[in-house]
Amino acid sequence: MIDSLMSKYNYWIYIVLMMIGFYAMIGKKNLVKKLIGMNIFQTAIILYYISIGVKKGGTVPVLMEGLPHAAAYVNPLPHVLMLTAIVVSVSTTGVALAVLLLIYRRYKTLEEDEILKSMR
Amino acid sequence: MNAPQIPAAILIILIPLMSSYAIPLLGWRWRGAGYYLALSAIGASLVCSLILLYTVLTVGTIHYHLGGWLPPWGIEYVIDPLNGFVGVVVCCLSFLVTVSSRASVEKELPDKKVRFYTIYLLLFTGLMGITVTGDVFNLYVFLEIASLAAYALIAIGEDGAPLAAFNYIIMGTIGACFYLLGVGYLYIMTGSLNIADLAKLLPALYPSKVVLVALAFFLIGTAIKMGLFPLHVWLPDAYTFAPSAVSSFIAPLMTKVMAYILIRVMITVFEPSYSLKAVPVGTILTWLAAAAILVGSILAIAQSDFKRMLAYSSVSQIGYIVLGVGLANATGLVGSLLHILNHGFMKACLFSVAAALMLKTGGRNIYQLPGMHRRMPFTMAALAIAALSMVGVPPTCGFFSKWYLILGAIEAGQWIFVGVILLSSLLTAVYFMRVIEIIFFRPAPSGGHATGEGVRDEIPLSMSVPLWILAAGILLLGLFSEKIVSGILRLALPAGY
Amino acid sequence: MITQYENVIIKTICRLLIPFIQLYAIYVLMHGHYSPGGGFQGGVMMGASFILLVMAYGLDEARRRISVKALTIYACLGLFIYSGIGAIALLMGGNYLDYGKLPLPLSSIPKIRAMGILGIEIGVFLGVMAIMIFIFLAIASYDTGGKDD
Amino acid sequence: MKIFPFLIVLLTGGLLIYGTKEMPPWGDPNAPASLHVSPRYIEKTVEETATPDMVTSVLADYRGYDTLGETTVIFTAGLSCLLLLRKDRE
Repeated sequence: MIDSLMSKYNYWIYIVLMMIGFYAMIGKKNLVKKLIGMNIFQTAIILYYISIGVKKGGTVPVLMEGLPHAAAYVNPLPHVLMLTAIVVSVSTTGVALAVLLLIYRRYKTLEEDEILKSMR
Repeated sequence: MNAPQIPAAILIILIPLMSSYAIPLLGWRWRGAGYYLALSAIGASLVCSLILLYTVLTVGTIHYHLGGWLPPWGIEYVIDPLNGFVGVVVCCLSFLVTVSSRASVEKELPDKKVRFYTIYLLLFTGLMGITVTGDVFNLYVFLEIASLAAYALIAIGEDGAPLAAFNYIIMGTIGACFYLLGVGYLYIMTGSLNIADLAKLLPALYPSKVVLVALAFFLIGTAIKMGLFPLHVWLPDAYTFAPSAVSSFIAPLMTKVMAYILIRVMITVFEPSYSLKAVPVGTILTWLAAAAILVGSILAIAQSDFKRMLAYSSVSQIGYIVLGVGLANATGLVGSLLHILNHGFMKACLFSVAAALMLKTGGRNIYQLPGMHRRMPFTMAALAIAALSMVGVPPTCGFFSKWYLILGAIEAGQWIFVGVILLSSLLTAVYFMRVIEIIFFRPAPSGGHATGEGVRDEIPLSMSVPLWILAAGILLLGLFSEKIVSGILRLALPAGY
Repeated sequence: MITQYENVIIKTICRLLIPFIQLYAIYVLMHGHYSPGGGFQGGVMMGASFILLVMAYGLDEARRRISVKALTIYACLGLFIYSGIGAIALLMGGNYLDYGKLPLPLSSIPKIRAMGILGIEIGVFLGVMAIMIFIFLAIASYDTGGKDD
Repeated sequence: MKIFPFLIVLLTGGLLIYGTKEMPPWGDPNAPASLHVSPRYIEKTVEETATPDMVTSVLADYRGYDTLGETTVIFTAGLSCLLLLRKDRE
């Protein structure tokens, strides 16, 4: 048990972070807080992917002279995937902020229950 | 590296992609450019997809290695009968819907035409990219292109659309993140992202809990994206408030492509013997689907807004597609694939009618429609054909997909789902017959508008021709459904299924 | 809406910093083959330098320097460079994005591929730079009704 | 405390943690992710693309198509912001 905890605690931390973000996304009433939760969720997934690539004793994935072994470098593939995921996260945030501006102009508030109240 | 491969496999994405970059540039000088460029790009994609489907059916599965790198190191496009078929469906429907989009965009979004068609074309590109790819992460990237474009297009709709779009952003991002987590859980166990490679590596890992969790997250993610019953909350608002050109594009296609992802994951990435039978996913899916079918139909009866009614009917029809997957036999899967095609045509036709109503009357309340059959007789005839097909009256195509689903349910020994399908046909009949009754048989309000009832006021040709092609397609697909099933869909089933 | 601050320190520091930020952005772009970096990172830095300009000098000053029209051209140009390099490879008989088939006068295929990578990184750089500024300007100038097209 | 979202979060988190039980330990050089596809990127990057930075070579060459998609994502986002907040022309 302790063994498994010590070797995998990092995944657990990311899962806790993800769940904080997920809770904000589905539990909060303020639309900006939902957006912040979304960013936390996505960032935690990025951390999770990066930690897949880690190798003990591995260095940054830039090839050095005289060190051609795969075991000497961390796995570059998760880094590449996460560059893409970062861009996706930025883009989603941008579009969501633009939508929030439209909502704010229409309802003059960003609280979900107040918006729903003013809709009826 | 290796011999050059069929360029149609990449042109199907490349032409709409590069055209979408060109629209903002051309738009400065010629504001009508967006429509024609989008139309011609989608037309070119349609030609490519037909070439691909023909090649797949005559020669065999197409592999296209992007950048010349062999899989699993590079990204590859794999086109087999399954996604060749889905690709043709998506291209064909988007072409017809795009033709008819012009008049309603001119009316509803006159000052946003240029950027509208840019994003519109990017949405199409995203959907096609999802369809043809053979790499789970590339699929995620194109899923995000399609989703972002859909969020923006929905948000420019009428009052209430931004809030609907924001809810869709939150739900859609949860779905996409769950999909990404599923990919991560598979990647940590296999080290691969290629679908064919994953399918080869995974059977040895089936006892692992990580793979089970990955399957669960793929399932929840795609279920959110396609609006399966308990997770459908974003769907009705988004479809109702979107501009009519957008809802007639998104409603028939977006959820179908998401259903394709579900089928791809269930059938190709995992073996059906594991994903549907060994773990009780098939059972869960069928029961959720049954709930979706019934709840969607019942909620549709309660609506007085035409587009919202169609949106709830979409929730119910998604249930049919998932039901066929969950039944875990060949007939059921054929039924769901056929339903992807048929429902695409029916919903495109119905939402085009909604767009026509929005164009001519500006409202969507079904109680304001009496006497419309005198004003727009051809449009209303198309509505009647699509409605009959939704109910499942025999010569139309809607009958045949339900027929295969019923046969699949009997084959699986699940008689209760036969009952669900029949009951839901009845409920569908209730809500469509109500519309038909109001339109055709209820007398027009007397002394109302100055326009005068009974005056012919048809929609422009650019809208009515695609509408009639869709309506004719509904009838023709019914006549040729046997050929489609034996010629394409039987080949799309996985080996030993 | 961001208006101009009458603060000499901020203005002077920004005026001094911005060229260096932009130079560093181009360094990050060009040195992406040998150290962490590349088109996306460089493009974001380049975009950030413009955003810093807007924050120090206000939107009116920024409007005189960059227009949405120019940014649209940059964004589309960047993406055309990227997809165009792939399409050239397609026309030269290779697969899409197969940089080894590019018609460059270099001795070996790996070197041609490295040049292809540089080319697409420049495309990404232009696109990301333009769009970062796009998003910022669209959101920041929303209240003014976007009169700087 | 809203109990329903909290339960969903608990369930999801529990499922994720349940999944980590059989994962390879953190930083294990013999994990499948480190052995199956990625060694080629590390060992052949200079030989095949003349680029010592593997992240760049994988990003732009081996998986270059993903990066085209990524750039298209941000293009979509930029034009979406303009579509939402601006008119085509004043």
